[in-house]
Amino acid sequence: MSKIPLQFRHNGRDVAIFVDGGTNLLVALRELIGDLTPKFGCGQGGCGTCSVLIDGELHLSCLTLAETVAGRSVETLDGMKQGPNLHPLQRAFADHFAAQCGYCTPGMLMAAKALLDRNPAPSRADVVEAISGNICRCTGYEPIINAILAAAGGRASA
Amino acid sequence: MAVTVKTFASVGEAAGALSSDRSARYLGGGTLVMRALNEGDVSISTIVRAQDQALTRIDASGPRITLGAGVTFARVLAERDLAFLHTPAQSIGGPAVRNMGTVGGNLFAPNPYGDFTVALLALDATVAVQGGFGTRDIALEEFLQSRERQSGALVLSVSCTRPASAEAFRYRKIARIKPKGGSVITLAAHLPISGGRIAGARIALGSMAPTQIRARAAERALEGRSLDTATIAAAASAAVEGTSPSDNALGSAWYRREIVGVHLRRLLSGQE
Amino acid sequence: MTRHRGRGMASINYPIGMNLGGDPSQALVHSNPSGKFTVALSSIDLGQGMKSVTRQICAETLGVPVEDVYVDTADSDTGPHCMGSFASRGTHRVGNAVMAAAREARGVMMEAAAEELEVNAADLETDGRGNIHVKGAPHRSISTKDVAIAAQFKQGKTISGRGIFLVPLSDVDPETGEMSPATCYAHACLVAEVEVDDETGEVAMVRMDSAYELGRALNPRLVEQQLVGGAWMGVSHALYETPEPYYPDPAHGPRDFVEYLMPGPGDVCPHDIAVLERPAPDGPFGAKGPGEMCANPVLPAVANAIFNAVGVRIDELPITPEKVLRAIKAQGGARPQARR
Amino acid sequence: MLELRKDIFADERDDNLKEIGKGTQRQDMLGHITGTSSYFNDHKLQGMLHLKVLRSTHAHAKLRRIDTTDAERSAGVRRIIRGADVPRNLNTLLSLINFGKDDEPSLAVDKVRYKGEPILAIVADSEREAFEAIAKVRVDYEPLPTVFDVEDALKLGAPVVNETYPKNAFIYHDVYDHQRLRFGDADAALATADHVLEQRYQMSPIEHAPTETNGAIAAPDTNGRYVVYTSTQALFFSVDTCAKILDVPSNTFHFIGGTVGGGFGGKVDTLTEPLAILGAMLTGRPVRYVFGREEEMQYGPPRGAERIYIKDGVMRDGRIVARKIRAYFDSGAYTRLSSYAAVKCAAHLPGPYTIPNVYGDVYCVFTNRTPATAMRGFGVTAMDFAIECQMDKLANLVGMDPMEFRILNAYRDGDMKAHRREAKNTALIECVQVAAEKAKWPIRDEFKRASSRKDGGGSRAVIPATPTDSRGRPAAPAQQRTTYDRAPVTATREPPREPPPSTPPPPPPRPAAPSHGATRFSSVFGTRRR
Repeated sequence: MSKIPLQFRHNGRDVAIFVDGGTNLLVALRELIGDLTPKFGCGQGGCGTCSVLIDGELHLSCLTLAETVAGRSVETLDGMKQGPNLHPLQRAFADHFAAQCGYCTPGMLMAAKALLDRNPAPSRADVVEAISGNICRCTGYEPIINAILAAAGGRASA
Repeated sequence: MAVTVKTFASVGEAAGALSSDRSARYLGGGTLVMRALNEGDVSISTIVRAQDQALTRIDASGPRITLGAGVTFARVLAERDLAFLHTPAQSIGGPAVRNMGTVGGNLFAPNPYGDFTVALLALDATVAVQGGFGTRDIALEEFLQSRERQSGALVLSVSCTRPASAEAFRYRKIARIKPKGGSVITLAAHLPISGGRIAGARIALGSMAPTQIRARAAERALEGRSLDTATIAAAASAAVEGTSPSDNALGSAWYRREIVGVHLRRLLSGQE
Repeated sequence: MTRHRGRGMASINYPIGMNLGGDPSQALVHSNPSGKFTVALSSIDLGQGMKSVTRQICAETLGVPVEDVYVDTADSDTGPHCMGSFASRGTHRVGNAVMAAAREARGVMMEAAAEELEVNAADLETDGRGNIHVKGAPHRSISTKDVAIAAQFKQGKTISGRGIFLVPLSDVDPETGEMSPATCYAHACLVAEVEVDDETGEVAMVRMDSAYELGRALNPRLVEQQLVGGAWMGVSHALYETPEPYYPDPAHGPRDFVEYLMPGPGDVCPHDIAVLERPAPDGPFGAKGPGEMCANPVLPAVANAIFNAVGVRIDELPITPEKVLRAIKAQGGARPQARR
Repeated sequence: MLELRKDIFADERDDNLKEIGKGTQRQDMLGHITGTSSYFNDHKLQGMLHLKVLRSTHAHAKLRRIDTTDAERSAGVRRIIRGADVPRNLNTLLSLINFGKDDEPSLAVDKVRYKGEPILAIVADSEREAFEAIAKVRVDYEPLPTVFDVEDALKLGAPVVNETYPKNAFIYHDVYDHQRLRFGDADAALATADHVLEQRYQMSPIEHAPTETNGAIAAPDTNGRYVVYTSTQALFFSVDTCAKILDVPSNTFHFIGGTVGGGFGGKVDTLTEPLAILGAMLTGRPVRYVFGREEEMQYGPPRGAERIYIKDGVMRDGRIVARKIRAYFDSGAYTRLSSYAAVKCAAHLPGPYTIPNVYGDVYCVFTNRTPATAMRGFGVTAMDFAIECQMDKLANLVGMDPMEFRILNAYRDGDMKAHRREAKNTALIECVQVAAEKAKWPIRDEFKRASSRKDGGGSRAVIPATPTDSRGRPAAPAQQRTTYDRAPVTATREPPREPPPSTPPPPPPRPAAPSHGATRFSSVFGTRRR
């Protein structure tokens, strides 16, 4: 069987890999690029742990056929830090203790980023809607909602 | 054996590839086909894609609007001329699913999915299907009844009526989980008013039968009447007629029968 | 009117740890030559904060800043034996083991410091900021770093410690059930307010108020994480969750997160929590363990609130809209009880 | 919002601490928010193979024939693992602490006992190829009658789920098919109570639903060892369980747990490690075995369902004088941890209240469903639901405020608990008082003044006369004396068809050398301590 060549931008850097037919973007990122920040949670589109931004839009990498991102820009949590500095969302998640096991955190942060990139001053309802595709089993969501609201308000503190 | 991906420039070629290979599935937004692959569905060994511009076209100019099968829910939400479809589009998935899931794919989504299709059914939708020998339009209701046999066909677009006013079209998805959850039942009502009377009422229900269905008895109770309390009550009590809901993880058949009238009454009378 | 509000409460206690095989855990603590400490555990952090809470216990016991301690977990080659992360045993059992190990390491550290300062170790104390000084004479001081260097390169001492915590197994009397199942108990009381739709049976959470007693809140932020998330899980257990919706009929089991129901971010209600601290005599700094019990009072409090709202008793979990609706219909309609 | 009530029990605490009591940032937070925390699956190993299991489509069936001819020829298949390939294909988790009999195979051999039970495993170059090969295995099932209801399972003539326990109930102390609690004379007290209320409660199974599914990666390491990255919640439980099942010394393994993506009790059962390691042993390559979400939800162990009957006697003034409880834990097809849940549950009776007469029978019952395991609140959550719903009903029955009713009956320091230990360090009353205050729920002054530290003990400290059961009892050996020192190498490779003979008296506690690599967690088991 032949592998399919695939080039795209990964967190601002051009990457080129070869994928098998049917490979999803999550597998391509984790196993071929080595970016382990998106996580496998269900493979069904139900948990959001594999969330990434494709051309700035929130997508589920497990349901994305890898070759459909050819020539496009893929952002993951691995690209969220600005150099050595944490993104305001990351700081707010820390300040609000918005992570316990940490497994949903990469997806939550990407969903939050997708929201704030478009809507820098969201309401609580907007935040709730923005993370509605992401499952968290530990926190009860409240600290996550508060962290995103705080990051938007520029006051990344408790 | 790995999966083969076949990408075509035109829908015609894609349709040909689909109809000639029983193990081929058309890849829309990925929420159905990629999930099946992830879960080990080995009956799929070919993925067919088409990059035809026609699939992502939106024509919202006339009294009937047309959505390319590849139009995502996020695009529906971004289109001001499609405001009447915003509530149903918003009820699908979370933001990521709305960025991926398509109008065409929703036609194939089994219970407890397929909510957008409920809205389309109430709006007298037709489905344009590309077969081996060209395109044909099928009424959505007919399409749904033969859905199992449509997997070799390629949906090009869906057309539906634009309601005359915001009041004339109502939609509600009853879910246990907020703001995003699977449908317990889904309701859509198109109530065109002519001279103060309802003319051409369409009530569509999701999760009340193996596929989305029309509630014809409720439609009859509304037809030719004004939307007053008595009419609404009559429609609500007729809502369950002709339905055949099942038990599933989200609710039982009994429960669905019990609440469909309550929710139809609330929908028609504008209650929360 | 179709929606009714009601309040209900429940109070509970919860045993800390388990009575199986003595429920032991071990810990090793050692310093590098810079006076920075490592805690080696095989215990697992699955989000509850094991690494963080044992780090604070170790720092407090050693008398060094928390930044000078790092906890390494979950390695069977480097971490000594631990029964595992369950039964609300982590803070209590592992915490005690870490405390014992840190105490032993502190003993060596103080001896080494005493040798450097030419005083009796019993006359020394730590300032918690990385220094050891003579009691009452802060200027006669040495940093833990200098102590560690001296211990390693001059005195030939290992600043390290071993700790184990074991509650000897209590046998169970087959006839009476006499046993010592646990050495300490956490407590809680929770009030739930709900709104019940009497036409659909849907229950919405309005708010929760609670008091949890857990010995000592070693880290209040971690405690808050457990209690907020745990109460959410309690709501989830009460109203939503089941892998067998028609139990004992096994049909229609959920296969994904759409079919397996858990409250979403839009279902969250305000929750006001008070934490009480009655130290357990055998807990590390009196701590018990908040992890497991936090969901437990929510389930009955919600059920009791539903009764208060519409007068029906649902004795089967989860309390689905269907069960509520069937009960209301059987009763001939909602019967709101006296408002609380 | 969280408020620390430092004013309560202040005299029992020394709050002069430096690090304890601070809201210090989590040690793992930076890793979590940057996505660098390492989970078991965050290890990319050269040449890694993928393992998938074939699961039973029947809840109870004999396996007549398993045909793997086509699967063996399927592309990318490296190895098919059958029950006969598992060195010791029978285990029970708590055998490591001498509790219960081995009753569960890693791969079913002659019979499946629940839908989803693993029958064989396929190791292939890719997940897709493993799935394709699994689809080519032909299994000939002979369906057997099933039982799904705990009380039906205990009836005479019910289908035998698990031949190790032919009456479908775990055996306690080698004597009883339930764990019992006896304190005072509940029947006599019920006869004199002003009101008697008997109710039935049912808790559904609950899935842990961690966002990370169960899984493990096993890889050959240097020196003949295997490194195992795992999602386990109990590292040495998993190490020693694998050493036992694979019949090798425990130091064959280097288990690395890292961070776990949520557990809640669902990652205690060592479900994936033994097969992943065996796959690595048989292929010489790294092998990954990760549950899919549907597998996790349906075939990963849940918190077991419980059915509870409570019969209470209460006086008009609100004092509860008797509580009689019968509870059934639905263990599913195998024991896993439900056996201990029943013991923990019995010790929890009658809840945090001082009731002079308590009677409890707690059963661990086998049915044809996914085996249950521990979950947050293990053995207690459902009982608390039942007891606290019952308390609300009793308060209603005697016309008392439920808060005041709790305070009236709450256990206090010095009281005798039903498991015959003195209550100490209690704080239920204070929790009720503070919750009432927070919720602005009015309670009367005398209840506001009550204290866990006052008015306990005395007559409440007495162990009441407790009638023995009428039926004569055989001399019960101390609990769980069935020895875990497994008979040397006459390893049972499949579940016994007949119940094993009754266990001989315990051998000396410390044999010269263990016959296998697993550590006995409890060589002191059986030491009686009061």
